[in-house]
Amino acid sequence: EPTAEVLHYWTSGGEAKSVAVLQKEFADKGGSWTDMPVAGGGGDAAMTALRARVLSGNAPTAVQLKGPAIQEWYEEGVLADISSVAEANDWETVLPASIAGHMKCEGTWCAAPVNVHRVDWIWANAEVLNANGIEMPTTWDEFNAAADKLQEAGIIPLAHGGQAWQDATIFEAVALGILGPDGYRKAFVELDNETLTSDAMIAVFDQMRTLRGYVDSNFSGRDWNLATSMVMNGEAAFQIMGDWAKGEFMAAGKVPGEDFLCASAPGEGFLYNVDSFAMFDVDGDDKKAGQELLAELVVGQNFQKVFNLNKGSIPARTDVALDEFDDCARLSADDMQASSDSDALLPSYAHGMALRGAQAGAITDVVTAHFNSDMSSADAVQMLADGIANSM
Amino acid sequence: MAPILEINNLFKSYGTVEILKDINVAIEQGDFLVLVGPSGCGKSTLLNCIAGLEPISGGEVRIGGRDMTSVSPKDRDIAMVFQSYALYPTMTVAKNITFGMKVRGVDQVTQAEKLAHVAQQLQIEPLLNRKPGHLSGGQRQRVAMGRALVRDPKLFLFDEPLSNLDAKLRVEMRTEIKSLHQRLGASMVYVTHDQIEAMTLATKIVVMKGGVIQQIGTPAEIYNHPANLFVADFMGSPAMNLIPAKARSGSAGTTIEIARKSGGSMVLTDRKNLSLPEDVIIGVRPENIADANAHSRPDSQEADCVIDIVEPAGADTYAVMELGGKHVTARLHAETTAAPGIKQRLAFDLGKVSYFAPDTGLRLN
Amino acid sequence: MAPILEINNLFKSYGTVEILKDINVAIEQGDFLVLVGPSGCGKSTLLNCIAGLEPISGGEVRIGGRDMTSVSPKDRDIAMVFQSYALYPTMTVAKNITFGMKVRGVDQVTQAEKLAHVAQQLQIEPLLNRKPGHLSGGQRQRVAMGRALVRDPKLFLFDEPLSNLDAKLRVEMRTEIKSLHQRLGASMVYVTHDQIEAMTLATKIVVMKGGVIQQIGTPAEIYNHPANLFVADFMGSPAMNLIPAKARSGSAGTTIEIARKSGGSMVLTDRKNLSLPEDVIIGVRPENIADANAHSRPDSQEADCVIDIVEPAGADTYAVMELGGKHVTARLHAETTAAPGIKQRLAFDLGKVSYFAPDTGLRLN
Amino acid sequence: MIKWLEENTPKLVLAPSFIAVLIFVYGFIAWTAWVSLTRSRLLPKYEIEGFIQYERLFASPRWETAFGNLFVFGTLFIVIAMVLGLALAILLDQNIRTEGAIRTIYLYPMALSMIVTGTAWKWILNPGLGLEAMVRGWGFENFTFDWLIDPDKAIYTIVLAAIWQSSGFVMALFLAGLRSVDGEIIKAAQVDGIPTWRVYTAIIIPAMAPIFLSAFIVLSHLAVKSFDLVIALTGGGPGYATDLPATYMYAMAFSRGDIGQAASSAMIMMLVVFSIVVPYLYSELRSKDG
Amino acid sequence: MVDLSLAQTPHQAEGRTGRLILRWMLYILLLLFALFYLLPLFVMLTTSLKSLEEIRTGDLIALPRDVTFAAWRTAWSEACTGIQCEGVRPFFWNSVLIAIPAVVISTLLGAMNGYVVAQWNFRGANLFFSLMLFGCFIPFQVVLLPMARVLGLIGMAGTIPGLIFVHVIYGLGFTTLFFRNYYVSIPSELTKAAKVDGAGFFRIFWSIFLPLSLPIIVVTVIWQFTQIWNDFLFGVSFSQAGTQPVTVALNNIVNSTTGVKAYNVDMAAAIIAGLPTLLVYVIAGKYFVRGLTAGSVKG
Ligand SMILES: Nc1ncnc2c1ncn2[C@@H]1O[C@H](COP(=O)(O)OP(=O)(O)OP(=O)(O)O)[C@@H](O)[C@H]1O
Ligand SMILES: Nc1ncnc2c1ncn2[C@@H]1O[C@H](COP(=O)(O)OP(=O)(O)OP(=O)(O)O)[C@@H](O)[C@H]1O
Ligand SMILES: [Mg+2]
Ligand SMILES: [Mg+2]
Repeated sequence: EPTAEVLHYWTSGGEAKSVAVLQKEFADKGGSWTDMPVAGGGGDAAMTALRARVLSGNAPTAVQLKGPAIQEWYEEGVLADISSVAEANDWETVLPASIAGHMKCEGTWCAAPVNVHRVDWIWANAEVLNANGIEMPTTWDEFNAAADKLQEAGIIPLAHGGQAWQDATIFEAVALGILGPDGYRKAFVELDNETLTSDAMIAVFDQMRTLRGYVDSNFSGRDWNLATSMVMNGEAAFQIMGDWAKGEFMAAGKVPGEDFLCASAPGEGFLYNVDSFAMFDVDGDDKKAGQELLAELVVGQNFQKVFNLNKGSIPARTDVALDEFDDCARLSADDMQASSDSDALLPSYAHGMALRGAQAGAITDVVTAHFNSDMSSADAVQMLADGIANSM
Repeated sequence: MAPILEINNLFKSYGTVEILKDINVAIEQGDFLVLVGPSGCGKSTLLNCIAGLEPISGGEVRIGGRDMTSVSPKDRDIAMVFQSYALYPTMTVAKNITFGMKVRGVDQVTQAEKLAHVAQQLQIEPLLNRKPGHLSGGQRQRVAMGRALVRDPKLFLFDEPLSNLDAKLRVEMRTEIKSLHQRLGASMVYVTHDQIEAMTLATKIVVMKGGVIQQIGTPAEIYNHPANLFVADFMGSPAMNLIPAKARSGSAGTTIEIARKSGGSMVLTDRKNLSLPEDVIIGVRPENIADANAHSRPDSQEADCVIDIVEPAGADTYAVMELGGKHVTARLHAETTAAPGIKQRLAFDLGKVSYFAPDTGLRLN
Repeated sequence: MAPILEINNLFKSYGTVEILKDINVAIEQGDFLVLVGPSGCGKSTLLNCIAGLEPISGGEVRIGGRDMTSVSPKDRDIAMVFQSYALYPTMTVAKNITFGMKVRGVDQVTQAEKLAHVAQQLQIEPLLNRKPGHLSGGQRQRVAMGRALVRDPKLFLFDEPLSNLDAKLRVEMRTEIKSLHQRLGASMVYVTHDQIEAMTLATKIVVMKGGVIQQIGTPAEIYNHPANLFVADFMGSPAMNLIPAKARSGSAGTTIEIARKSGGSMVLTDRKNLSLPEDVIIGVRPENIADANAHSRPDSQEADCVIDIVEPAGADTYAVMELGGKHVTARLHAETTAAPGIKQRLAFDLGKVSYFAPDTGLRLN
Repeated sequence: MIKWLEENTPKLVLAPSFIAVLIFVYGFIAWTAWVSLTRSRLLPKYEIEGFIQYERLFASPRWETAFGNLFVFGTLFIVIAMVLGLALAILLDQNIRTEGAIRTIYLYPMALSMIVTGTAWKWILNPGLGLEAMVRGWGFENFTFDWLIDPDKAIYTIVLAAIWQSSGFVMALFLAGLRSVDGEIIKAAQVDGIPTWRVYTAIIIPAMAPIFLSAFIVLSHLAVKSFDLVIALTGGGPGYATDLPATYMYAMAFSRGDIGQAASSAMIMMLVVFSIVVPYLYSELRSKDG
Repeated sequence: MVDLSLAQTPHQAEGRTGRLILRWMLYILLLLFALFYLLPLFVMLTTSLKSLEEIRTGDLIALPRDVTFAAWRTAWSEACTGIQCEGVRPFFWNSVLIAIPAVVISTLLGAMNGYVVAQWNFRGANLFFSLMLFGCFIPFQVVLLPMARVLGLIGMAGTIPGLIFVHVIYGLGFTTLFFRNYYVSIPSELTKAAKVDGAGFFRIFWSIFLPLSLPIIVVTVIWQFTQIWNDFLFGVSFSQAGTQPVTVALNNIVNSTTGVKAYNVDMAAAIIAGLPTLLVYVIAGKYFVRGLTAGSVKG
C-alpha cells in the first residue's frame, strides 16, 4: 500500500481544499496519506521542521519545496529520484522548459510541479479607475501619471503592506518592467554585478521611491490582504501582488473585470512562483510507491485543473483545458505561454524561485531598507552589490 | 492628666476562639506595668493589640488619651521588643538599630551617638556590622532591645526581652531598663515570666490567666496578698504552699488544723481575729517555713515535721514534706541539719499566711 | 565503658573568626552536662557541632565511643531542642512531634501513645492540631521540647529549652526533664542561663567564656570553688562579691583587711592556714553575709557596715554597701532592720570565701 | 556503600540535570561555535573555514541594527517590566478584595500566543486603525501615536508589547516573594514607625534579593530571545528597523539557509549575555555567602 | 495575615477619609492597568465575534455590528489546518499530553535542584547553579538541529516523549532558578531540625520543603506551563503528523501566506488555545498564600 507523509504549508481554507483533492485521488488509488501541514513565514516554519526531521533521520516522504531550495536539498544528498515517473508521463513536453528546469537535479527529476502563481500582477478597483478616467497602465510612467491623478482625487494610489516580502514583490515587478526580461535575469538569476550596479538599477530604485510616495502613511506591517481590502473598498486604486490576491476578491464576492481588474504589471515578462513537491529519500517500499504515485498524480491533468481552480493559480502543465478558469487565470496562462516562447518566463526572486535564500535575503534587506528610509538610489545600489557579495 | 494607656473592655478573638476577655487596664505616665501569666494566656496578644498589630474584636485602646483603635501602629508612637525578635534580616545590627531614626529624619550625628550608647549598654559593640543570621540567640535578643531603646516613644512594649540572656547580663539589663524608666519617666508594658524581674521592675503587675485578668496590684500586693489561689500559686518560686486545712475560731484566735501524712494532725494558731469558714486552704510561702532555731518572729508557730526530700540549692536548702495531702516546701538554711526521713522542728510564720476558699479560690483574709 | 560523649580538641571557626577553642569534654552514660556562659560564648555552636549540624574545624566528636566527625546528624542518635525552636511551619503540632518517629518507622500506635504522653507532660494537648504560626512563644518552645522528648536517643541536646516558659511551668518542666534523665538514664547536654536550672539539673557543669572552657565540675564545686574570677562572678545570682583586700598571715590565721568607703578598714580573720600573697581578691557570696543575729556559724566573723541601698525581694532583702571600693551585696532576711544610711551588724561566713589572684584571676585557696 | 550513597545524595540528585546541561547546553554551544567557523548553509557542515562568518556578520548593516536594537530594547524592557511588575505586586499585596481576578488579568497576556496577539497589537498601534484613529475620532485631531510606522520609534512598540506580555509574570514572581517575607518583621517595622513605602523599599525588597535575580534572568532571557513578538508585530519592519539578534539568527538559519551565519550571530548573542549576566550573578551569589 | 494597608493620617476622622481616598486611588490605579492589559484581548474578542465580511469592510477595532459565534465554532472544530478541517480540537490532546508531564517533571527536578543548591551547600553548588542559569540563555534556534540529531539517535524523533524530554531539559534552568532563589531565604534551622529528627535528604525535601513552596510552585507551574503550552519552535520541529501540539495547529490556521485570511477565526482560535493556560492561572493563583514560614523559627 503506497503511503506518503506530506509536509506542506497550504493551510488556509482554499488551500486546504485544494490539497484535499490530491489526498482524495491518492486515497482512490489505494494510497494512505498522512498530512503534516506547517504554515508560517512563507514556508520558513515548514523548512525549519524539515531540517529537524531530516537531521533526526525521519524525513517526510514528500515536501512542498520550490525553486533553488530543491537543488540545495539535493546537494545535501537527501532527495529521491523520480525520473521514472516523469519519463513515463512525459513531463518534459507538458511543462514549460524553465519550470521543468526547477524540477531537475543534475539531469534527474527530483520534484513535481503543482501550480504556477504569477507574481507580477497589478490589481485595480474598476469603479475607481472609471470614476477617474484611468486605464490600466502598461508602463511605469503611465502608472505614475495615473497615480498622481488619483492622489489629487484623494484616493490612495497604491495599496501596500509594509512587510519585507511585499516590498520585494513590488520591487521585482518594477525591476522586470524597467530592466526588461534579460536585465532581470542577469540581475536576479545570474547576479551579474554589472547589471546590479547599472543606471537602470538606479532607475528601479528611483521608481521604488516614487511608489513610496503613492502609499498611504499607515502601511507599515500591514498584511497583504488588508491592502487588498483597501482596493476592494475603493480606498485605494491599485495593488501589486501575486495572484493569490484574487482569492480575497473572489471570497468577498467580487467579479473580475467588473468589480476589479487584473493586469500584468507594467512591462514585458512573467514572474512565476511555482509550488512543487520534492521527494525525499525514505526507506520502505510502501513509501517509495507512495512517492511515485504522488508524483504521478500531482502532475496529472485532473489534479492540476482542480487544484488550481481552487487556489487561484494556473496549472504548471500547459495542456490543461482552461474553460472553467476565470479571465485573470486565462490571461495568466496565455501570458505564460507567450513569455515562455519569448524567453521571458522568469522566476520570482521575492518568492524564492530565482536565488538561494542567502542572496535573495540580502537583496530584500536592501530593498526594504531603501523603501522604508530616505536612502538614495545610488546608495541602495551600492548596498545591493555589497550585500550580495557578503552573502556568498 | 489622662492615663498614658487605657484599655477598656478589650476583647480579642482568633477565629472563634476568644483569647482576651474584657481586659481593663490603665497606666499613668511613668508607670511600669508588668504582665505575667502562664504560657499562652494572651500576654503577647495583648501587647500586639496595644501596638495595633492585631485588630481587636471589641473595646478600645487609648494612648495618651486618644482612641487608637483604628490608628496604624506606626502612628501610635510606641516602641516594641518582640518575643520572636523580628530583626530585619538583610540589615546589619547597626542598621537594624538606626533604621527607625533614619526614617524619622534624625540627623547622622545623633544617630551615631545613640547607636554607640545603646551598643555599649547592650554590650554588642563588636557585632554592629554583622547580619542577624550570624548572631547567637542572646545577641539577637539584645539587638531587638537596642532597636527599641534608641527610640523615644510614649510607650515601650517589651515582650520577654531578656529571656535568652545569661543571669549576669540579665541583671545588668534589668538595671538599664529600670534606669531608663526612671531617667525618661517613660511608660512601659513589660511581659516577663521571670518573677524577680517582675518584682523588681514593676510599679504595677497584672496577672492574667486564660485571657482574663486575675489581679492588678503593686508587686508587694501581688506577692503578699494574692487575690486568689491562681495568683498565689503562680507568683513566687518555689510556689506558695497551698494546704487544705480546717479552721476553727476560738478565744486565742483561729486554730488551723492540717492533716499529717502519718495520721493525726498539726495544729497552728493564728492569733489574728479572722472569720473563716471551716474548710479553708492556707497559703504559706516556703520562706515562711524555716528552721525553728533561725527565726523567732512574733507570729511564728513551731511544729515538728518529717522531711521527705532535701534539695540543696546553693544559698538555701529546700525541704519537702507532706502536709494536708500536699507536698509542702520549706526554705531552710544551706547548713540545715534536716535530712530525709528525720523529724525537724520548723517555724511557720502565721503573720504572712493567706487563706482561700477552696470552692471559689478567692482570698478570705 | 567508653564515655557516651567525648569531645577532643575541638575547634570551630566561622570564616576567620575562631568561635570554639580547644574544647575537651567527656561525659559518661547518664551524665547531665549543663553548659553555661555569657551570651555569644559559643554554647549553641558547641551543641551544633556535637549534633553534626556544623562542620568542625579541628578535633573530634565521639558518641558512644565512635568517631562521629563525619557521620551525618541523623545517624548520631541524638535528639535536640533548638534555641530558635525550628518548628516545621506547615505541620501541625502533633505532626511536628511525631515526625521524627514517623521517619524512623515507629508504628502508629506507639506514635499516638508517645504523643499523648508528651503532650500531657508539656500541657499542650489542646494545641495538637494547630500550626506553629498560631501558637504563643512558650507554646512553640514546648512543642520544640516535645519533638525531642518523644525520641529515645543516646544523647539529648537541649538549647535553652525553658527560656520562654513561666516560672511555674518551668519548674514542672525541669522536674520532667530530671525524671526523664533518671528514668531513662539518658545522657544530656543542656544549655541554660538559669542558674537554678543549672544547679538543680546538672551532674556536671561546664562554664565557657569566649569559646574557651573555664571550669568543669559538679554544681557544688562550681558554686563553692570557682576556679577563677570569671566563674566566681558568673555563677550565682546576685553575683559573688569580689572585694579587693590585703591578706596578712598571722598566728591566729590570716587577717583580711578591706577598705571602707568612709576611710579606715574592716578586718576579718580567716582561721584557716592559708598562704596568700598580699594583694588578693576575696570572693564572698551575698548569702554568706547575713544579719548578725540570725546566724551563728563557727567561721562567722561579725562587723558593722553602713548600708547604702536596701532592695526588698520577696523572700529576702538585699542590702548593698561599699567595701574595698566595690558594691557589696548582702542577703538579709525579709524582716531585717537594715535601712539606708544606717550602720548594721553583719556576719561574714569566712568558711565559705574564695581567694583569687588579682592579676591572673585564678583561685588561690 | 550505603553511607557513600547517603553522603552523595545531593550530588547524585544534581547529576542528571548536570549531565543534561553539559550535553544539551554546553555541548550544543560548542557545536554552535564549531559551526560558526564553517561555511554551513542549509545543513551543518564541519569543515572549519576560519572566521568568515564573523566577518560577514560584522559587515552586515542589518546585524548592526539588530545588535543596537538589542540594547535599546533589552534595557528598556528589563527595567520597565521589573519596575512595573514590582509595583503591581506591591499594589496587589494591599489586601485587594478582587486580587484573584486582577492577578489573572495581569497574567493572561502570557497565555495567548503572540502569533495572534501581535496582530491585535498591530491594529491597535496602527495610526490609521487603532489608538490614534480612535482618539482623533473623539475630537483630538492633533493626537499622534505613530511609533509603529516610524523606523526610529518602532522598536518602542516592541518594548510596549513585550512589557504587556511579560510584566504580569514578573508581578507573579514578586508576589510570591512578597508573600514569603516573615510577617513578624513587617510588624516590627510598623511599630518602628516606618512608613509603608519604606517598609517595602528597605525591608521587604532587600529580603527578596534572590527573587530579583529570578526576575532579571527571566526578563533578560526574554529580551535576548524575543522572537515571535517581533515577527508578529512588525516582522522586523519598517525595513529591518526592529530586527533583533534572535530574529536575525532565525532568518539566517531557517529562511535563508545560512546556518554558519546564524551560528556566528548566536555566539555573539551568548557572548553579550555572558558579559551582562556573569557579573550580576557573581555579585548575587557572593553576597549570599558573605 | 499582615495588613499593610496604606498610610493613615493622625486625626481619626481625617484618617478614615484619607485612607478611603487612598484606597480608591489604589483601586483606580489597578483598574487602569487592568484596562491596559485587557485592550488587546478586547480587540481579539470583538474581532472573533465579527463576520469576515464585517472585518473586510469595517473598522478593525470597533465593536461588532452583528455578534456571531460562527468563528468560534469554526476555530474549535472546523477550521482547516491542512487537509484536515477539524479546527484546533484534535491538537489539544497532544498539547495536554506534552505539557502536563513536562511541567510536572521539570518542576519537580527544578525543586530538587533548587533545594540542593540552596540548602545542602557543597563546593561547586554555586558553580552548578551558574552553569544551569546560563543555560537559560541558549537560543532555542541554535539547539534545534543538534537536538534533532540526538532525538533521532535515541529514537525519540517525532514522538511525544521526545517533546517532553526537550521541554524538560530546557525548562530545568528556570525551574532550578526559581526554586533555588526561593529556598535560600528559608531558615537553615529547619533543615537542621529535620536532620536531627532523623530525616534524610528526600524526606526533608518532601515533608518540609515542598509544603513550604506553594507560591513558588505556582509561579513555576505558570511559567513552565505557559512556555510549554505556547511553544511553537520545538513543537513544530520535533513533532510529526499526529503529535503536533495545538500551537502548530493555531499557526496553521493563522499563518497562511497566500490564502484568504479569516481574522475572526484566527482570534477565536488563539483565545481557545489560551484557555487552558488561563485555567492554570486561575486555579494555581489560589495558592499565592502568605506567610508559609510563619512561626517556624525565631530571630
Ligand atoms: N553563622 C555565623 N557566622 C558567624 N558568626 C556566628 C555565626 N553564628 C554564631 N556566630 C557567633 O558565634 C558566637 C557563638 O555563638 P553561639 O550561638 O554559639 O552563642 P551562644 O553561646 O549560644 O549564645 P546565646 O546564649 O546568646 O545563645 C557568637 O559570638 C556569634 O556571634
Ligand atoms: N494566630 C493565632 N491564631 C490562633 N490562636 C493564636 C494565634 N496566636 C496565638 N494564639 C493563641 O492565643 C493564645 C495567647 O497567645 P499569646 O501569644 O498571647 O500567649 P502569651 O501569653 O504570649 O504566651 P507565652 O508566654 O507562651 O508567649 C495562645 O493560646 C495561642 O495559642
Ligand atoms: Mg508571648
Ligand atoms: Mg545560643
